[in-house]
Amino acid sequence: MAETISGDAVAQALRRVCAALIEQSDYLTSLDQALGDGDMGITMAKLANGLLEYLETASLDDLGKFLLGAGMAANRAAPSTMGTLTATGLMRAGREVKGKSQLSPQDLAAMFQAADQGMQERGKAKPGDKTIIDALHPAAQAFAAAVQEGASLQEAGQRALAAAREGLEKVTPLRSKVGRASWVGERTQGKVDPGCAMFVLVLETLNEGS
Amino acid sequence: MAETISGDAVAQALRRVCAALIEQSDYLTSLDQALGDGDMGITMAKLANGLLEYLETASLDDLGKFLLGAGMAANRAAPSTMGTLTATGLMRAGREVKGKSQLSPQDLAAMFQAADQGMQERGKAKPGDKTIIDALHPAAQAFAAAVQEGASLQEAGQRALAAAREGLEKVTPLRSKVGRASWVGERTQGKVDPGCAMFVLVLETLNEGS
Amino acid sequence: MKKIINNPADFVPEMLDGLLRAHPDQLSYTEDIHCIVRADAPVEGKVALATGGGSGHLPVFLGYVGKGMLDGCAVGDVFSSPSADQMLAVTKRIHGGKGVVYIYGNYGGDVMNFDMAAEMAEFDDIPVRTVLVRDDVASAPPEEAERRRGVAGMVFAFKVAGAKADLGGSLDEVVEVTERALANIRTMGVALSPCTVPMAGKPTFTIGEDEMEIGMGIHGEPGIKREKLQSADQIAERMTTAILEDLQPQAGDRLAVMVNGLGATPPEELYILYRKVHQMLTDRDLSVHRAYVGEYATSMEMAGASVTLFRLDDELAALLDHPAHTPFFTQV
Amino acid sequence: MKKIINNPADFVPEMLDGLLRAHPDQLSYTEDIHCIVRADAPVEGKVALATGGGSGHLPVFLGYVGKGMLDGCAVGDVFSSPSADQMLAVTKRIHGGKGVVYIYGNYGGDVMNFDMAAEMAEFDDIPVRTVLVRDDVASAPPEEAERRRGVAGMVFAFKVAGAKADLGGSLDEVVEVTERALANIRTMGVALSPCTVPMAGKPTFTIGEDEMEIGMGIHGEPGIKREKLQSADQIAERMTTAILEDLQPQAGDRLAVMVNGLGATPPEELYILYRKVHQMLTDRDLSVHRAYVGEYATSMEMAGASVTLFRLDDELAALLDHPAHTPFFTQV
Ligand SMILES: Nc1ncnc2c1ncn2[C@@H]1O[C@H](COP(=O)(O)OP(=O)(O)O)[C@@H](O)[C@H]1O
Ligand SMILES: Nc1ncnc2c1ncn2[C@@H]1O[C@H](COP(=O)(O)OP(=O)(O)O)[C@@H](O)[C@H]1O
Ligand SMILES: [Mg+2]
Ligand SMILES: [Mg+2]
Ligand SMILES: [Mg+2]
Ligand SMILES: [Mg+2]
Repeated sequence: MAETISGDAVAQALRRVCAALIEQSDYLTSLDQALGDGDMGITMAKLANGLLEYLETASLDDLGKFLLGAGMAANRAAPSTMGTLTATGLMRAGREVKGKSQLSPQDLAAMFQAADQGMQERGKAKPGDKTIIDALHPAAQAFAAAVQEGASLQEAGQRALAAAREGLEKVTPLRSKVGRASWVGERTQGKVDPGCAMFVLVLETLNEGS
Repeated sequence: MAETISGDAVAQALRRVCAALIEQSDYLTSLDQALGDGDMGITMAKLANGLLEYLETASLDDLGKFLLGAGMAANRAAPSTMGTLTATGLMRAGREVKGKSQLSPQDLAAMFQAADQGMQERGKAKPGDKTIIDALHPAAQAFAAAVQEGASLQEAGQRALAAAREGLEKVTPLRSKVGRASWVGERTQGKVDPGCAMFVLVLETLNEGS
Repeated sequence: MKKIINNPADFVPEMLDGLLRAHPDQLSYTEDIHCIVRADAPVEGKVALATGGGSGHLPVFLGYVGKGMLDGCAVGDVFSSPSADQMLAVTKRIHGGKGVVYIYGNYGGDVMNFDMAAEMAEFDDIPVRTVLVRDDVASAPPEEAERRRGVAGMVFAFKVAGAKADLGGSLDEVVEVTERALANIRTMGVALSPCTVPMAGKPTFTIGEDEMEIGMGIHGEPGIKREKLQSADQIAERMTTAILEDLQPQAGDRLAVMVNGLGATPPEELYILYRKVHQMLTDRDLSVHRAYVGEYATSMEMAGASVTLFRLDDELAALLDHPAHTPFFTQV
Repeated sequence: MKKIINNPADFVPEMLDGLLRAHPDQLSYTEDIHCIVRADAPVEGKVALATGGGSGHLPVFLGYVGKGMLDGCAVGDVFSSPSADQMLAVTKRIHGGKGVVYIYGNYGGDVMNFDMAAEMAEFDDIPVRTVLVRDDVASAPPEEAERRRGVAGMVFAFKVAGAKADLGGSLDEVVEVTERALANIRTMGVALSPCTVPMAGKPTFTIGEDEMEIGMGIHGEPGIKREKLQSADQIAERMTTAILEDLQPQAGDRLAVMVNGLGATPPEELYILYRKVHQMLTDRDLSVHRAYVGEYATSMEMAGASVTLFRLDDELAALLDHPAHTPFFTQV
C-alpha cells in the first residue's frame, strides 16, 4: 500500500518545522554560545521567517522548483553556515523531484540522501567531525533502509529520528573538527553540537505531525 | 632699618614653596576637578619637582639669571596654563633684579609687580575674570604699598596674604570668564578658583617661613 | 557599549547608504545595496577581484574596493556571511572579461556561499578562482594551517592581488601571486574587551577587568589563552614571537609589518606596540620595507590589536608599493 | 578602560619612538623627540607651518606633519601643552626663510606657550604669525566666538594652509587664507563615554549607561547638555542644526563635511551619522564637495563623534583638493 505525500502536506510540514525553529531559537542560541558564536538560534529563526514568507506565494505545482526556491529564499534570509547548509539541502532535495506534484516514500528517501550528500559536499565535513552530518547522515541512511524494507512513513521517520539521536550522542564526547567550534578546541568535548541538536529538533517536529 | 634677602634665602623660600605644592597636590587637583580638567595638582607638583631639580645645580650669584632659569625649568616641567603663568612670573621677576646677588624689600616689591604684570600680559586675563590674577594683583599692590610705607617684610607679607585671600573670596561667587573653567559656565559660580587657591597657598608658605 | 545607531536591523543598510553618499565617485552598487562595486566597474580587460563577508570589520571588507585593490564586495549582516546570490550579483557586475578572483577569509558560511556563487557564475561563463585567507596563527597549529581563520593579513592579500590585476596580470598570475603572498603572511591578535552586535544588544563575550585573551579572533572566537593583562612590550613580544616561529624568516629577510587596531584601541597604543615589534625585528636582522599602523580590520568597538608580518620577495614588495586608492586606503 | 601600554610615564615618548620607526621617510625630530618635523625640513623657500598641543588626539596634531600639510609639531604630554622651548626648537628647525605660521587650537596653555615661543623666535629673526582654531560651536555663543575651543575643524585649517604654502603662498597669503577658512568652519561633538589619561589611571569623567553629553570637548570638557542617549539620526540632527544656525550657509553653497570619530566609535556608526547629515544638507540645497568620514581628531578611547562643516569658495575648494601625504592623511 503505497503512501503519497501531497504538495500541501510538504508545505504544512515545512511550516511546522519553521514554527519549531522560531520557538526553539533561544535554546539553539544557547547551544551555539557554548561552542561557537552564539548566532544559530537567531539565524535559524531568520531562515524560518524567510521560508514562511516564501511559502505564502510559492506554487506547489512543481515540488522540485518549490524546494529550489525554498533553498534560495533560505540562503538569502540566513547565509550562515547552518543556513547555507540547509539551503543546499533543500535545493538538492528539490533536484531529485523536479516536475513532481506528489511524492512517494521512495522520493522522500532519495531527497533525504541527496540533501545529505549535497551538504557533505558543500561543507566538506565528514562523519565524525562533529557537525550536523553526524545526525543527518545516519538518519538519511536509516530512513532509506526503512523505506526499502517497506516500512510505513511513520515507522521510517521514527527510525530516522532514533538514528539521528544516536549520532548526536556518539559525537558529543568528541572534539569539534570543523567550523567555528573547531577553534574552541578541547573545550568542545562533552558539549552537544548545535547543528546535530537542530536536526534532531527538525525530525522530532516532522514525526510529531505525521 | 633696611632688610636684605640673600640668594640662599631666596632658594630656601623656593624650596619651601615647592614642598608645599607637592604636599597639597591632591587638594589642588580636587579644586581643578570641580572647575576645570583636574590636572592642576599634578602639573604644579611636576613644576615643583622641576624647580627642585633646577635648584640643585643653579648658581645664586646672579639672582636675575637664577630666576630666569627657574622660569624656563618650570615651563619645561609643566607647560600647563598655571605652569606657564608661573614660569612667566618667575622670568619677569628675574628681569627686575638682573645682576643682583642680594635683594631689598623694594626689589621684592618690584619683582612681585613685574610678575603680576607679566602674567596679565601673558594670560590676557583681567581682574574679575576669576583667575589667579584676582589674588595676585591685589597682593602685589598691597605688598608694594606696605614696603613703600616702610613696613617690615613680615608685615608686608601678611598684608599681601590678606589681600590675596580677600581677592579669592571676592571672585568665588562669580562665573569663570577665561580658561578651561569658562566652558563650565554657570556651574563655576560659588566654587573657589584653583589658581587663586594655589597662590594663597604660596603666600601662606612664604609667610610661615619668614 | 553604547552605540550611535538607529534601528539595529537597519545598521548595515544605513551604513552602506552613508558610505555611498560619502564616496559617490568611488563606489556604487548593483542589485541591492549589499552588493558594493567600484563606481567604474566593470574595468574591461582587467582581472576582477571580489571579496565579501560579515559587516562590523571596517575597513574590511568593502573599504578596500577601489583603484589598485578590489572591484567588488558582497556585504553580509554584522559578523555573518552575505548570501550566494549577492556574491553572484557582484561577480557578474565586475567581470571585465578576464575572470574573477574571490579573496576572503576562511569562515564556514563565507566559504560555502562563495563556492555556491562560483558554481552559479560558471553557468554565466565567468571563470572564477578562489584564494582563501588563513593568516591567523592562533587559530590552528602549523600542521592544520588550512583550518586557520582569515584576519588582518587579508589586507596585504587584497593589496598584492589588486596591484597585480591593475598591472595587467592574467587570472592565473593574480591567483599565483596572491597565494604566494599568503604563504608569507601571518597574523596574531589580542583582545582586551568584547564588542556588541547591534541586533544581539549584548557583548559577544565577557572578560575580566584585568584580563586579555591572546589569539582571539575578530568575532570574539576564543584564542589560545586567557590571562592577566600584560605590558605593551610583553604583548608585542608574545604575538611577534609566535608569528616568527611560524613564519621562520631568515636574517636579512625583508618584511612588511602591520599593527592593526581592533576598534577601541587608540593609535598611540598601536605605535607603542609597533616600537617593540620593530625592535625585535631589527634585533633579528630583519628589515622593515613598509609599516602599516592603524585600523585595517576591526571588530567594531573591541579593544585590542593584531600584528601581521609579511615576508616579501622583489615582486611582492613592488606590488605592495603600487599605488592604490579606495575610501579607506590611499597609497601613493 | 584597559590600555596597551608600558610605564604610563613613557606613554608619549614611546609612542613617538614607534611613530619615528614606522615612518622614517616622512618624519624626523629635532632637539628632543617631542619636537617632530618633516624628514625633509626645512623646505627652503616655503612658508613653514607648525602646530602643537597635548597628546592623545592622534592623528591630531603630529599626524598631519608631511607633504602638503604641516612642517613640524611640538608634542605635549597627554592633554597638556608642550613647552615654549619645544615650540621654539620646532620653529627654528622648519624655518625655510619665508616665515612660520602657528596653527593650533585655542587652549590656554598652548596659547601662552606659543606666544612665548613666537617672542623668542623674533630674537632669531624668524617672522612668526599665529592663527588660532576656534571651531567648536558648543563651547561659547556666537557673540563670544573668540573663546571657542579648537577641535576637529583644525584639520581643514591644516589642509588649506598646507596647500597654500605648498603652492608658494607668502606668509601673508597663508595667514589670510587660513583665517578665511576658519571663518567658514564649524564643529560640534557628542561624547558617549570618557577616556583615561594614562598617568591619571581613571576616567576623565563619568556618564550614565544611557546618557550622552552634547557639545563635549575633546578632553572631556563639559558640553551643552547631558541627556539620554538618542538615535543616530537625532544626534546627527542636533549637531548639524546647531552648526547650520551658526554658519548660516545659503542654498547653493558648497561644503566640505567631516564626520569624525572620537576613538571607540566604529566607522560603521560614523557612516550612519554621515547619512543623516548628508540628507539634511541635500534637503537645504547645500552640496557636498568632499566628505571625510573617519578618525581625524580623537580623545584616545572616548566613544563619540563630531560633525564639521566647512563652507568653500573656489580657492578654498582648490586648496582642499590639493594632494597631501602624511603618515595619517594621504589625499591624491
Ligand atoms: N563544514 C561544515 N559542514 C557541516 N556542518 C557544519 C560545518 N561547519 C559547521 N557546521 C555545523 O554548523 C553548526 C553551527 O552553525 P552556525 O551557527 O550557523 O555556524 P556559524 O555561526 O559558524 O556560521 C555547527 O554546530 C555544526 O553542526
Ligand atoms: N588666561 C589666564 N590668565 C590667568 N590665569 C588663568 C588663565 N586661564 C586660567 N587661569 C588660571 O589657571 C587655573 C587652572 O590652571 P591649570 O589647571 O594649569 O589650567 P589648564 O588645565 O586649563 O591648563 C585657573 O584656576 C585660573 O586661576
Ligand atoms: Mg554560529
Ligand atoms: Mg555565525
Ligand atoms: Mg590641563
Ligand atoms: Mg587644569
